[in-house]
Amino acid sequence: MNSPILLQPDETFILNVGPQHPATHGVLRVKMEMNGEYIVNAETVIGYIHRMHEKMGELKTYPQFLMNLSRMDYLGALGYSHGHVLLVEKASGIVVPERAEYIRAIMVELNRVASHLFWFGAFVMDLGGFSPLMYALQDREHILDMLESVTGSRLTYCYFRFGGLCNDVDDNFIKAARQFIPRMRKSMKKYHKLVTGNIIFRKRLEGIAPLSKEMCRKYGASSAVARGSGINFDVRKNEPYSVYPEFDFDVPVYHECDSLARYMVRMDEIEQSLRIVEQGLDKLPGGPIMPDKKPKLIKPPVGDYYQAVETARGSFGIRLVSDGGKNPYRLKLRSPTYSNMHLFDEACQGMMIMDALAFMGSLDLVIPEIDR
Amino acid sequence: MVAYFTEIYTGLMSLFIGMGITFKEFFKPTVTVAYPYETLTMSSRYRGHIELVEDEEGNPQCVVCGLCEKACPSDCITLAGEKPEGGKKKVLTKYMLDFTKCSLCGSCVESCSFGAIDFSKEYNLASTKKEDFYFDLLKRLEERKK
Amino acid sequence: MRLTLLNVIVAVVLAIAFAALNAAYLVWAERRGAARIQRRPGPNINGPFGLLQPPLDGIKLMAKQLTIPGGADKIMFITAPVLAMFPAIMSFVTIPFSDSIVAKNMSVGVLMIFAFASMGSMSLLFAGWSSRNKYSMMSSVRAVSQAVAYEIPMLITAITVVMIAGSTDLMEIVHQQSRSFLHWNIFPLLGNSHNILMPFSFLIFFICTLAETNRAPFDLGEAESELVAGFHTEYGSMGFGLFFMGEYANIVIGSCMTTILFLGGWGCPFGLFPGVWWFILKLYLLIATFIWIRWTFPRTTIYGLLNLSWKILIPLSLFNLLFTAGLIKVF
Amino acid sequence: MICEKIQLTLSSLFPESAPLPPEPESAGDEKDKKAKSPLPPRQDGLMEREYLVHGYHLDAQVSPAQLVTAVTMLDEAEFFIESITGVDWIKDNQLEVVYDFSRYDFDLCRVVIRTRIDRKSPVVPTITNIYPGANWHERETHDFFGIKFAGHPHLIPLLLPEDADFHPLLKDFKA
Repeated sequence: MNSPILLQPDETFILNVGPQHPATHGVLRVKMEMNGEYIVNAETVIGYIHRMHEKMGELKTYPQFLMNLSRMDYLGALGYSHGHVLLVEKASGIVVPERAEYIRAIMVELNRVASHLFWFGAFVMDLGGFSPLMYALQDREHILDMLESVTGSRLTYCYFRFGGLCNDVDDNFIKAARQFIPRMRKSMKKYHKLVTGNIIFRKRLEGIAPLSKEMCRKYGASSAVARGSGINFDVRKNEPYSVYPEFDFDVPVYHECDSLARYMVRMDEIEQSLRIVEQGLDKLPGGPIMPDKKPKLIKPPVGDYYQAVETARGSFGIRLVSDGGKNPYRLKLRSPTYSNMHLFDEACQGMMIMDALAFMGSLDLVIPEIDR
Repeated sequence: MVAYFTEIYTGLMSLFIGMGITFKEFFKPTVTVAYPYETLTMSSRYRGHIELVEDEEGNPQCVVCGLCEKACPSDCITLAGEKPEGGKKKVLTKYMLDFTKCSLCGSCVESCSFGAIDFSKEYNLASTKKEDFYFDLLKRLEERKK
Repeated sequence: MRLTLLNVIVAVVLAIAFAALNAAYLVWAERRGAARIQRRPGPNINGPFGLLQPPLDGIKLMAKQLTIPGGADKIMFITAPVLAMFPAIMSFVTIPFSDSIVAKNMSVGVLMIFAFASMGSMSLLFAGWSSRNKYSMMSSVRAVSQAVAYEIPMLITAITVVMIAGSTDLMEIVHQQSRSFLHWNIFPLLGNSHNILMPFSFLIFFICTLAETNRAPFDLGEAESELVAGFHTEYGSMGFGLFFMGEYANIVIGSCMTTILFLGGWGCPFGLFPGVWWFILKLYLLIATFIWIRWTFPRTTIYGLLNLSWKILIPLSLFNLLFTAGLIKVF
Repeated sequence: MICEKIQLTLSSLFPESAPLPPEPESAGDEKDKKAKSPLPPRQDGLMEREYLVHGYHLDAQVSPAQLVTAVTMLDEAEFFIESITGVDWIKDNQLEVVYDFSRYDFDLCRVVIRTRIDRKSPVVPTITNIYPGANWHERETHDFFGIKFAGHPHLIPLLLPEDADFHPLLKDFKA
């Protein structure tokens, strides 16, 4: 497939993949210069769902911006909120009760499983298999039910507060989560049998779209894109935050650099997230979920703050430039898929279109998160 | 040559395993809910649009402090009140919720220290008209009383 | 049976009715089956078990406007859906459902059906080329290379069966297998050949049928996640409807052929209740497998598909052909 | 380890000045005073930051001319690019471009490179030839702040519409 083909520049044509195309999962557009089935050049055009969250961050007060973060990435919303609250707490010196941090970690990990499950289904659907999506959604639905029972919403949560949480978890949630973990593990076995082992699936991914370590570094790739290329990088381990140092979990790393490696990383991550949830439920301390002392008005001191967290899609960074006022002076959201997607233009050159779209699926794109 | 046949064999087997799984799934009961013929009850923390809470006498508990209005990130809430003659407390005269802009973040409910607003459990909100989503919560409260 | 004009008309009308009814209700079956596999109910609102869904869909499609994209080749664009349906219906004419139920048995039945089957890819080529859409064009190019690649192993396997039966007459092929179900061509030990490789032949033929009918996992022509809808992207209304019906009619033809060539046609195991229902039963079991496969597997790639054909199916079927020829010579 | 090393390398960019003392952290009571008398714009130089407070280790402000050298140093030390963004310091009449770098290994070191330019003619050299991944980040910064990246291969609006001639994150932007 990757055989060198004679490229005749005068015989190419432009194929417009998107903004409405089944494989682009939203409004992403890729202008592909094609030679037959082969891609000669690709230019990704983004910004179709750009909402200028950063300006909103400047115009709103700190608490008012809380709910915007979950609108960035609608599949793994809690991870982004986590970064935001951690940053503001760090900047303004709010101490979070331990229980709140544990609950946050549990929620974020459950949300990560939900996000990966959706990605798994959508990815297999990109490859033409429809049923795994439905199975994945069934499992995801359990997570959403649990999250809804705690946070009140199913997708765009507004759950974390500066200093803690808005709701405590109840016994029902803990019971449901404990029941969920073995069920999910059983489902994972099913997925591995149905999809991972499948020869058609493997043939489509093995050796496709190799990304070198160097390329990942030059583009700032993170999450499974980096870890599938043999880079042991997970913000939860490299730059421990919240209560993650308390948990015993592994970072799956694959060295094959291909689409299958990226797939395997995410599938293994589901298991690791389940482990974190399990330990979190075991260790969950009692106590309050909001600190006793909390400033009435959040006004971080003058300065420049940065916080990175590992969301379902990779290393999410958030930078706050504060002038001491009640609005941020500047709020920069570094979205992980923005960097991961950027790889696509260079990496897909010389690929066939169906491999390129499978590769695009393996990047785990959420377009609103790229465009912000 | 051996590798060639092993690959064919393992490949075929993997296909049969996959078909076995879907075969088993075929006989399992369905998991979906046939909305709108059946509906689920919303969880107790479900966040619908906000609704005024009444006290024992059926009057809104709101004291017209305007904190919810300030807390709202999207300026959905407009409220007004006036002091009746001889009364001590302000009485709510108008409470409008522009649900077209609301993102159900719950800032208003949290900001209220009097427990005067709460989330409704309503989710069947569909309309072809934008005007249907400008809620007059005071009117809704009175309708509920009847 | 004497060939009269009336006979032909009745046969064609019946064939069209059979094809259309099958197409309509196979869509229903496919949707219900897929839904069951995915643990959904599927279409269940219109009529009992949603059985009114296909006619209502048909009415909807017919009520729609047939649009022709600007700059499209009009003649080809209109011919293509007709071409998709026509060979399938023509093939029904010569398929023997039982001893007596056959419109016109021909001594070259196998050849005729394969000749019509290869016309199917013409319609895809026409549709893709005339639509003036890059996705459609890529899809039609894929469809043709796929058809070329899969007709070879399919024909070789069919020739193996023809060699065993010693005839290209479909009736004759079934009669050869009719003694007991151990004489079916799929089972090696009794029968004419004693060929232990016949189950593999059956598998090869089945895979080729999947590929020939553009069914998942070989639905590269359609490839909805890559080429939007492939060759019928630009078709709406009954143009799309005909492609849809053509696809299912082709599935029926393919399953009929598999039944006749390998599963003993209307032959029944142990002489139980002989009759046309055995043919129907085998036919629909095969179609169910088609549906089952579609909702289980992801799609192959175009090179994976060609590799499978040229590197695995063609060598194996050629080997089987030679092996069978040797066996026939020996016994 | 790597932090000290890269600090040493980066400090070679500022031969004349000793490393700046860390900025005095503003305590609560000082805050009001500060708001009234704004600090003068920060001078170029290398600063060590308290990681637990700020979330990064090294903070180097370089002149636009030194930018490519500084980024090359980081590239050679195998840093990956995290993001590029801008800050509009309208009071100082300056725009700041902020480059975030981090590492893949466990030798944690986050480096921030900043450069300040005049608001009237905001031009900085591109780093796309060192980090191809900077392409989109620079385009985005150009969208939002109107900062021109000299030598950028394809500096057209990325997130904003193709014909956008406004820069929404400038403080004097009115929608």
